[in-house]
Amino acid sequence: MKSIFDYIAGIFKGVWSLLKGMTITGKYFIRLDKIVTQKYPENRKKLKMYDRFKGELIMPHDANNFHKCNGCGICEMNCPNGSIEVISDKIITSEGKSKRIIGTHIYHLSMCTFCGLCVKSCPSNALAFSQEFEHAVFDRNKLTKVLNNPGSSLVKDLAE
Amino acid sequence: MEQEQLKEKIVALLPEAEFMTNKQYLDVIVPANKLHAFVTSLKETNDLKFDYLFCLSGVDWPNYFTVVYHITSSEYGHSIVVKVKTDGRENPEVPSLFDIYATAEFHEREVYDLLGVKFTNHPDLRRIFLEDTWVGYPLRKDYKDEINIIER
Amino acid sequence: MGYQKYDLAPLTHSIDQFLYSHLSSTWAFLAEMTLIGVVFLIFYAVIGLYLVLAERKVCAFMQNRIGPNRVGWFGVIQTIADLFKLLLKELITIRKADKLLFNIAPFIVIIASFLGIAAIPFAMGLHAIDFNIGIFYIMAVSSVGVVGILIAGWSSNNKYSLIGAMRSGAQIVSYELSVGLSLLVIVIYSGTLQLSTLVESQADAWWIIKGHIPAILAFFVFVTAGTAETNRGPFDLAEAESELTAGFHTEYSGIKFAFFFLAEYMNMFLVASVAATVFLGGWMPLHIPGMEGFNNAMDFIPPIVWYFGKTAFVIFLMMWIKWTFPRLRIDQLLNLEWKYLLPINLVNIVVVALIVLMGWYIK
Amino acid sequence: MSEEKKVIVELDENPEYIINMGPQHPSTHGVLRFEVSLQGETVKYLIPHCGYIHRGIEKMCESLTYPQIIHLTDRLDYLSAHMNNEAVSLCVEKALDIEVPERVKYIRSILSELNRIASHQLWWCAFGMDLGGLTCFFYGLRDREKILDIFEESCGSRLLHSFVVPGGLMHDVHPNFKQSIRDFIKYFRKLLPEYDTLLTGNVIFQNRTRDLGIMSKETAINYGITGPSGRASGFACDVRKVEPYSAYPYIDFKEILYTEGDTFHRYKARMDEMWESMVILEKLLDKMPDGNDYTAKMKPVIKLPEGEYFQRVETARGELGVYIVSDGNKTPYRLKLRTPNFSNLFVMNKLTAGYKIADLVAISGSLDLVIPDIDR
Repeated sequence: MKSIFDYIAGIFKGVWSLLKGMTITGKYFIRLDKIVTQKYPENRKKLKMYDRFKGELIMPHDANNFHKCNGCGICEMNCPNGSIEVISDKIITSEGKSKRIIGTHIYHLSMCTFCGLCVKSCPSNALAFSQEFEHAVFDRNKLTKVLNNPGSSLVKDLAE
Repeated sequence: MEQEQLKEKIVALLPEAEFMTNKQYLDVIVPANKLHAFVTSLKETNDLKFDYLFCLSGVDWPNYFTVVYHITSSEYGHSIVVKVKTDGRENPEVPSLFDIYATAEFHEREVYDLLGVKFTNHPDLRRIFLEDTWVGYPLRKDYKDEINIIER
Repeated sequence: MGYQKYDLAPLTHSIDQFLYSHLSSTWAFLAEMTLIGVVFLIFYAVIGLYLVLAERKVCAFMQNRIGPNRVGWFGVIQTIADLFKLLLKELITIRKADKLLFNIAPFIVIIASFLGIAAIPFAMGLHAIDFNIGIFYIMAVSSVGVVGILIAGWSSNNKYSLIGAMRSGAQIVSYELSVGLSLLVIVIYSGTLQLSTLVESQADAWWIIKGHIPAILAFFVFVTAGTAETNRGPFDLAEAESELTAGFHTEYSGIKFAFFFLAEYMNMFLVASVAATVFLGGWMPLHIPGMEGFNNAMDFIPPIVWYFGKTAFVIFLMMWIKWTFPRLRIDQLLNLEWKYLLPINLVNIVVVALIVLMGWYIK
Repeated sequence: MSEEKKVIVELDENPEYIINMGPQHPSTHGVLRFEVSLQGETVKYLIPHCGYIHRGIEKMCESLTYPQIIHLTDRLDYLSAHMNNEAVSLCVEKALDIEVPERVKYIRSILSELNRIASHQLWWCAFGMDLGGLTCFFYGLRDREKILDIFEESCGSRLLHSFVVPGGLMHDVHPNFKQSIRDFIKYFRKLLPEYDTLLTGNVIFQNRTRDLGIMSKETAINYGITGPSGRASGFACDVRKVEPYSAYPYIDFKEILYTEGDTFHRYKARMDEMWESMVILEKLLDKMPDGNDYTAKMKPVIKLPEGEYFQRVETARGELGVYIVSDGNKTPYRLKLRTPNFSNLFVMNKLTAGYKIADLVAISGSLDLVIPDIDR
């Protein structure tokens, strides 16, 4: 007799647990305000990344096209994947000393793991991460970027 | 248990064991032929009970390999490092501990795969990560792969 | 009765007479058959596609998502676009597969679900064929589908497919019993197997109300067993994508895959239709005995709306179940049938027989 | 045509019904292959094959400096990236005898616990999905997003943070750090009971997981099963208790232990760990000192003194051991990573033999395998 009772009790308990589960999905079915989906390309205007978001490596230039990179190559040394190549030039300053300046600062976005060691290790704070996150391009070559703008120069030169 | 006490107990078990000082764990260097018996006694001695092998690694030294066993006791919480040196680099052989610690079977396969240390008596000594046709042992210092490894 | 003003029989009869008066009897017969076939084909395709969309929307809302919303307004032509995509896809033929059976299986599955629709009364006077054994016929043809699934699993020459097909075989054959027995409850109540008279018999109140506890029990058993028979979650062991990748249709591609996919949804529609017709009164409006004003108001809503409303309710119930529960294991699935549903059904039938004999139901 | 007929004959000669689950299979959660021999639906034996995404991280580490290694450890168990970073950093600090500021310890532990919750949430999603409850997947991911936002706000990345460096942290945490975590705890405390209603209490789920794949304590210790899977069998292997590190010695918390060791209790252990992690988080947040020191003084080039160093850390899946052999250079001579999933994987054969193929999926889901952690 007890087994029959257990059998029936088991059915009711099981069905009750199932109904409780259905209340959760049923609740969200009618709560349309709980929808979390974001419509991505449409909300591009509103979409704001966090300040520290590591999008891609950039070299900030000021309004007069000056940057802070002196071409020391520490970022290249610190990069674990070899995604930074610094090609520096030698120039002769007005005082007759030879001086190293940055020629091209090449950044391979395709190899970057966004560890942030280059930004952290840069002694002159010349590098930063941008908030750009749409990296898709049709040509792989476009992922290799030159960070210093053409015609730009070191900000210290202005002071001299 | 303090390292000193542990040391005494181990000397009683294996008089020829060499010790190395280490801030963290007690290092014991054991000859390869005594390893299996020594570890068995480590596990089965009542007040030692080293029953949990939490790391098994192989190290490639210029003239020999060492296989390093990090063993701890789940009951008492004391740990020990057992090291075995192989006889040269040509045909390194170490007895397998698969019958003492089940997890050793797979960690030994890994060491065999990447360093080429052969574990005698191992029931299933196959490569674990690389395919069976792979030539060479990648974690050895003298492993050369001109295509895939870029020297820095 | 007020609902009779929406009787569609004169319309269908006039079409019939029009054809027969203008054509010879053979050609008229053929033309009529073709007409019905084309109507059903379009109906089938539209219902199947929009059920897929409905399922995607329902599950999306349950999961805090929006669901399809790119193709057309609110995604309304998403599934039609999907169909075109599937039509354009390559039909991959499997080497070492049994070619004849491999190609024939999707057709068996889809024809089985197609046949069942013929007997469903959609509205007053709107049914292709009014069998006097309608329920029996639907059960018979819908169980042909399992043959297609078994053939598909066997002929794919894939181990996953075979396991899926065998699971499906065990499952459908056993759940057939529960489906039949739970329908039998209403058959005992109404004393008829003919779907049109079954609907007429619910003019005063639906069977789920008139038949009280046994009918309600039978309704839930039918929905459970029907869900299992259509291979839908939580009984989707034949597909079980986390275990068998895609089960019996792992190797199918393109439109053949779409056939299996559509057949699943049409089977769901069929089960929901039968549940709506047998338990919830089909196209019959909601009538409460003794409330004439209310009944007359209800009669203003056309029967076809009632029919689709009830079917949609049952379909929603099945979707709700699918998107809430985890999947059963094969032995638990069979336990559920043989240890729970079948004994409950058998007891239920004995009780119903007693109730009908003593007249303890609302007449 | 004749060729086809021949094949059918050949099939009969092989009595074993072997199916390959993987390398691409929905329930292996990555490129792992189980060679499963079946008898009907029942598993006769199972052979795991790994190595499909072996990247040779240990070999790569031998040519990288210690700060550079950090970003590789992210890619072991990508769901507990923070703990992996912490393990290597702690090992280097131990070797250099550096005491990191108190505040850094707290931040590290807070982030660890957050990462543990995030990892368990994702596991819950995947486990629900393995059992066929697809809705679980979206609820879990919905709540995990909140944690990822906290990570993004402070660390700059959502999944692979590389936030811990030897000697401290990459940079200071965001000013909103404490408040956003408190908000999250408030939010998640309300939603975690829903997980239980949806899945844990469900009769189908209970039947699918109870008394399934029972692992005894001896087996767990013998196979080195750590983490919640081991603790569900009664193996008290929580490194946070055994060898406390970072800020764990400063606070008091409960170690989740069960003795049953079946799939359901492995599930329960993780669910309880989420609750416990929230308690730990609150305690840590209360005690966390103010200030803005986020790193100890470090030399620009880190050279470890000659010797061998070992550090154990409790990740979301078990015990991660980092074994560094240094020869005094700026790169390690040998770096061994004892990853929890590698040990956890190989108990599969023992647990699944004799169960159904659907149980295999449930058991492998309950062990919470992350494949890059196995393959390294």
